[in-house]
Amino acid sequence: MKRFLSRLLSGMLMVLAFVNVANAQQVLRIITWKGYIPKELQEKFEKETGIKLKITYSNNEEMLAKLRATRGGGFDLAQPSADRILFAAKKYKIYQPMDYTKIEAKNIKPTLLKATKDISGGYAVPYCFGTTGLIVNKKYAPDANDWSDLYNPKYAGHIAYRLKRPLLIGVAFAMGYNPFKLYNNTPEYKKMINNVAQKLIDTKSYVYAYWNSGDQQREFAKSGKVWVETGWDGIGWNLHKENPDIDFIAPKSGALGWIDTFAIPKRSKNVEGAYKFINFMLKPENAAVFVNHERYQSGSNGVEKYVKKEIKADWGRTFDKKNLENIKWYPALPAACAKIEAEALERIKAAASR
Amino acid sequence: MNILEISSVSKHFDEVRVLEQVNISVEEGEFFSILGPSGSGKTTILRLIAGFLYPDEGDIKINQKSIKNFPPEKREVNIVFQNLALFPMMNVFENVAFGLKRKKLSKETIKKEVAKMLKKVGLNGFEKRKIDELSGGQKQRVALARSLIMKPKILLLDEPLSALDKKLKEQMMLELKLLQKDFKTTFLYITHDQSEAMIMSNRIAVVNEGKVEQIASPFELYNYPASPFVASFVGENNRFEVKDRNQESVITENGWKILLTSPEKKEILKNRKVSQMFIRPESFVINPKEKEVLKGKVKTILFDGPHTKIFIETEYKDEILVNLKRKINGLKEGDTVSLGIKEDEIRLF
Amino acid sequence: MKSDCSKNRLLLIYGLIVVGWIFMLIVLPHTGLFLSSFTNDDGKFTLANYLKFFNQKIYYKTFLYTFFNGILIAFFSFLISMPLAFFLTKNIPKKVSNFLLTILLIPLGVGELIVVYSWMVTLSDNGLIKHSLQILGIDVPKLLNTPFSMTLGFVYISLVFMLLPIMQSLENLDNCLVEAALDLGASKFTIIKRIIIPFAMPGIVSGTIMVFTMVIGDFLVPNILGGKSALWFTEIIYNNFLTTLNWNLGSAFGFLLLLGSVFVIWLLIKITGQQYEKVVK
Amino acid sequence: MINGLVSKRYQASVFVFTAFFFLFWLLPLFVISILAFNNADYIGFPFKGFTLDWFFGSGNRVGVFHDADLLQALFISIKTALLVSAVSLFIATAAVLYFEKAKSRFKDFLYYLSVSPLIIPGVILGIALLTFATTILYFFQDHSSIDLSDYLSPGFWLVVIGQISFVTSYSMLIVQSQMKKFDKTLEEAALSLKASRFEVLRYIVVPYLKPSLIKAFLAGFLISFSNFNTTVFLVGSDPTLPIYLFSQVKYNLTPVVNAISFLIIFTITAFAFLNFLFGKE
Repeated sequence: MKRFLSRLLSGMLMVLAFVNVANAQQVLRIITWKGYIPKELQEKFEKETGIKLKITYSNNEEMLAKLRATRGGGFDLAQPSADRILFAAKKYKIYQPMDYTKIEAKNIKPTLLKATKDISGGYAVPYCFGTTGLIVNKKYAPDANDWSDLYNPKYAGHIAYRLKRPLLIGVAFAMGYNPFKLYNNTPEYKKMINNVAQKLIDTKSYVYAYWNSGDQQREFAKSGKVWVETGWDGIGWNLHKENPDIDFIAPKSGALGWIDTFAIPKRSKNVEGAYKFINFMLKPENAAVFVNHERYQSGSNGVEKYVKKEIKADWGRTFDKKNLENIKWYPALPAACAKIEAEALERIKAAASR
Repeated sequence: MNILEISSVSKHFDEVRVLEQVNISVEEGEFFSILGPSGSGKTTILRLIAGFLYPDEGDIKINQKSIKNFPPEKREVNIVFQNLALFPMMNVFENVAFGLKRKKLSKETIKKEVAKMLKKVGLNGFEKRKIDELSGGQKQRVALARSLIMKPKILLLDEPLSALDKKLKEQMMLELKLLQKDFKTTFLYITHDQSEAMIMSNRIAVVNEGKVEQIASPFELYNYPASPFVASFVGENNRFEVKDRNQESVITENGWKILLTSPEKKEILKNRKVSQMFIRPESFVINPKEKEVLKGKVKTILFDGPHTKIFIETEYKDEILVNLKRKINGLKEGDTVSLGIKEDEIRLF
Repeated sequence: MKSDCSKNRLLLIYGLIVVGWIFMLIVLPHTGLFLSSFTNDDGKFTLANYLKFFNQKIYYKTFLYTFFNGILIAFFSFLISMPLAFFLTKNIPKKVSNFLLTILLIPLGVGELIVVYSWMVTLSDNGLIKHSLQILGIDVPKLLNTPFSMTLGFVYISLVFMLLPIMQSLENLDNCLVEAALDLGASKFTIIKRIIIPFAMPGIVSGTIMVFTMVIGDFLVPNILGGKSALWFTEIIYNNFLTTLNWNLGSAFGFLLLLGSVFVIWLLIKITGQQYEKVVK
Repeated sequence: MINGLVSKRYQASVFVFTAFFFLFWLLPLFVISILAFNNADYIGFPFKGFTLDWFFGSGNRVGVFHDADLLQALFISIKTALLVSAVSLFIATAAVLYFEKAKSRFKDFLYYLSVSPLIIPGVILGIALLTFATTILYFFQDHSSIDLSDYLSPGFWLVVIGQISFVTSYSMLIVQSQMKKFDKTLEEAALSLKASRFEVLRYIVVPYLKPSLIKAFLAGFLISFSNFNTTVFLVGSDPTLPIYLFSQVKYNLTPVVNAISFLIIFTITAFAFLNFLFGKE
């Protein structure tokens, strides 16, 4: 028994020792999106600086939730979308203002940097941007070109989307609203969202399935069962390479433009490391690795030099001048709107499909 | 010299009083039994001595020193439990050595002592045996060895023989008595079986409902019980409710009038209230040569080797038990017999 | 009066450990949850969180949907467990039944996530079932993300929690009782209804409680296997905590879920006339 | 066995039912195990040939053994489970001894509380612990210079603390079922042989409980290792394996998930059968 007890005890001590060893090295804990830090860049950064990266994959909502529970602790660097920063920084005080003097501004596209500063209220630096639009299989749905095709009876049973806020915003545009103008008019905004939700509930039976991940987006499109789905440009372009029938389409009423950023949580334990990492990732040659991999647009100035030719072509193919001007960039999202949307999304999810 | 003195001890659990003003003293080297039916409080007395319980009132002394507030490990007593409580995860050696190890004796001493003890109880060579590989009698001896090796001032035995079959029980009674003589240790034996107590003990305390009824030698208990309870609990007895009495006779509730002539009985009838009468089965004489006091009809005869039990329905419709030594003199069920009584063996309360 | 245990200092240590665990890790957190459910964003008292539940159709509808499914799935589990439990305890040798039981327990050890994921793959459009049927030229409707797949997943993960308590009850059933009933001319139906089911009742009730609470508190199955309309109450709680950051509303919903499940358990015990102590064990 | 009194037809039908049942039972695990070796970049069928890439690949296809994130999640899960099951076992043993000995008036009340995590939906336990920990964390941050972020904000330690809260209940029941068979006179015998209370615990009680202690440790390990519903609210930058796999399934599904599933299924199955063959119970 003595042996059993002592073995148990020593086992526990060993575990504790492991925990301590893990803490000893200098670490940078990042919460980000899957794919934003390619393995190649991670290894390069760790070798250059000796700082070990600890990466947690997440999305906008969970990022906020995690940082809220810790009051901006637990992570040293986050990558939220620009429009999700301001109210969280104000209300929950989870981010620290960005010290732009520590950023190598020459490596960032100036207009994008300014836009990000404005939208985030001075809490963030842009990393990449992209659009949400439609991924369409031209073979089956040659005419699909707007958000309204997500409830077009012609494609019933072959429609997929992610039940998240971009869907509501896109459909709102298609229905003739300008949701961003209503951001500060809560009652009107609520009315609009209710109308959008009703539309989606009425047409729920057209939906093949909801997707949750880029993978599902890809799989649905590839299977031939889904003809029209919401999607991210990078994924659409990737699919186009494999199957020319499938492509990303900027909806007639406007693709939704997002900027994903770097923001430093309030209780970051490695602020220095965070700045180092931001500057590292925005170096053109590094940013290009990411672009070549994921096909998103980088915020890095001069990245084009290193980007593969066919990738450069994507953007131009989708966004002619008209489409480009029509991109609806997300302004900072007020908290009240987020709640209204969440309730609407739950309502759509719970509705029986007729 | 008294090795153990229990004075005015009371104990209750919640609202129930299980012991009331108990006084017992045990002499050194004695084989002392506490006898009582289940629920009488005898086990409580044992647990009070062992230190698993503490008295509410009164005092317990060992060698004139109060141990009332000592925890079990500070008391110089050991217990042999009813189910023996041998440690199943240890072998015979480890069981017997357990107490010595707690005393932090050296390994060699322990080994020597245990070997000596096992030899004494006739278990040498059994050291490595597991407990569940032993027979009932062997387990019994391990339990005794395990306690005796501690050289207790008093060895407490909590009905250790109750689980054994009759043959083995009788054999173990003898062994216990011999061991006790051999070790000269004071044994305090708890039992509900009066024959065990009678056979082995020097003295017996009979307890009932938390009170001590009588403390005496087995002979005295049997022949001169101090209370109706002792009279009916120790040995077999015929009991009669007394409805009425006068100077020289008592009348039972069924109307049997029995004449009592000896001066001793007259004395009692004169000075005391009488409500019960006890007559031992062997105090009856069947078809006596002189002085018939009662008539009856034989109902059942139970032959049991050395003894014969005869159930007789008397003329007053009492059912009585009569013991005969072997000879039944041609009695048959249904016979009418006359009965005589040895008057000095009648007990009145 | 001096306690007989007063000298046992170890008992005090045990007591402190137990009370520490129960209060720090069970009682206080739930009290905190309770208080938080009556608080608004600024830390003031409010009933709004609960009112919201009763005012918004979606919330109480989802609540009822979740509870209804919990009971339904407990019932399905019971239907499968009962004959299986009887077979395992009464019809085959102990050794074989232990072997089968080992197989039954494997998914439990593997863990819910992997098990649910495995079903997702098995039922998906290019999973084993649809794929092999397609090779044979049979086209079947979508299996994954339908009420069917969700029910299947739930029954799969909760079955042993119904089976084991029933088996435990049946093990105590003396075969003589069944034989005596047969001897007295009882039909098979009567035996099942009058002897076997009543005997298994404590097991059935505790199994139902386990399955029910597991199902209504689950997140993975409706999320991964559930259909387009399978909004689970836990998902609303999850969303409130991890999406909309409305912790107070989430707390209120969590508390309602707890209250609801306690109520159902209480009702179940009352209806079946079981004793709480027996069932809990 | 009640075989003599049932008809051949009954036996046959029960046998068929059971056979189908076990086929159904193992189907998903079987499917995943096969797909773990599929030489294709997608998750499902068709089967394109055998490969070990999803285990050992390090180039285009990153296999389990080269997937640093996955290995880290696995390592964290093991670390968490070891710590949780050890601490839970310690508390559970103290609890069992306490409930065995104590004469307190609150004993029954405490006992019901201590088994309550078994019927509280895991999600509720998760949010209750999260809310409570956060409250304490904020309190210390606001009123003192003590920062308990490392322990009370979502992360490794909060997961450990949270899992202890309910794993202890399971461990307690396992240890208790053996303690119930404990002969109390063994303890008194040891006391009578001059053992101290602690020596009684060490030489008599703990050796007696050892089989159940080991069982409880293993059960605690598995429960902690596979928990999702509670952990999801408590996890921070170190996801446990189920949490990590869930995010993979949701956002980044590759056949590596099949491979790690296969490894776990294989380990558990092997362990279960070894236990069946060589274990006593």
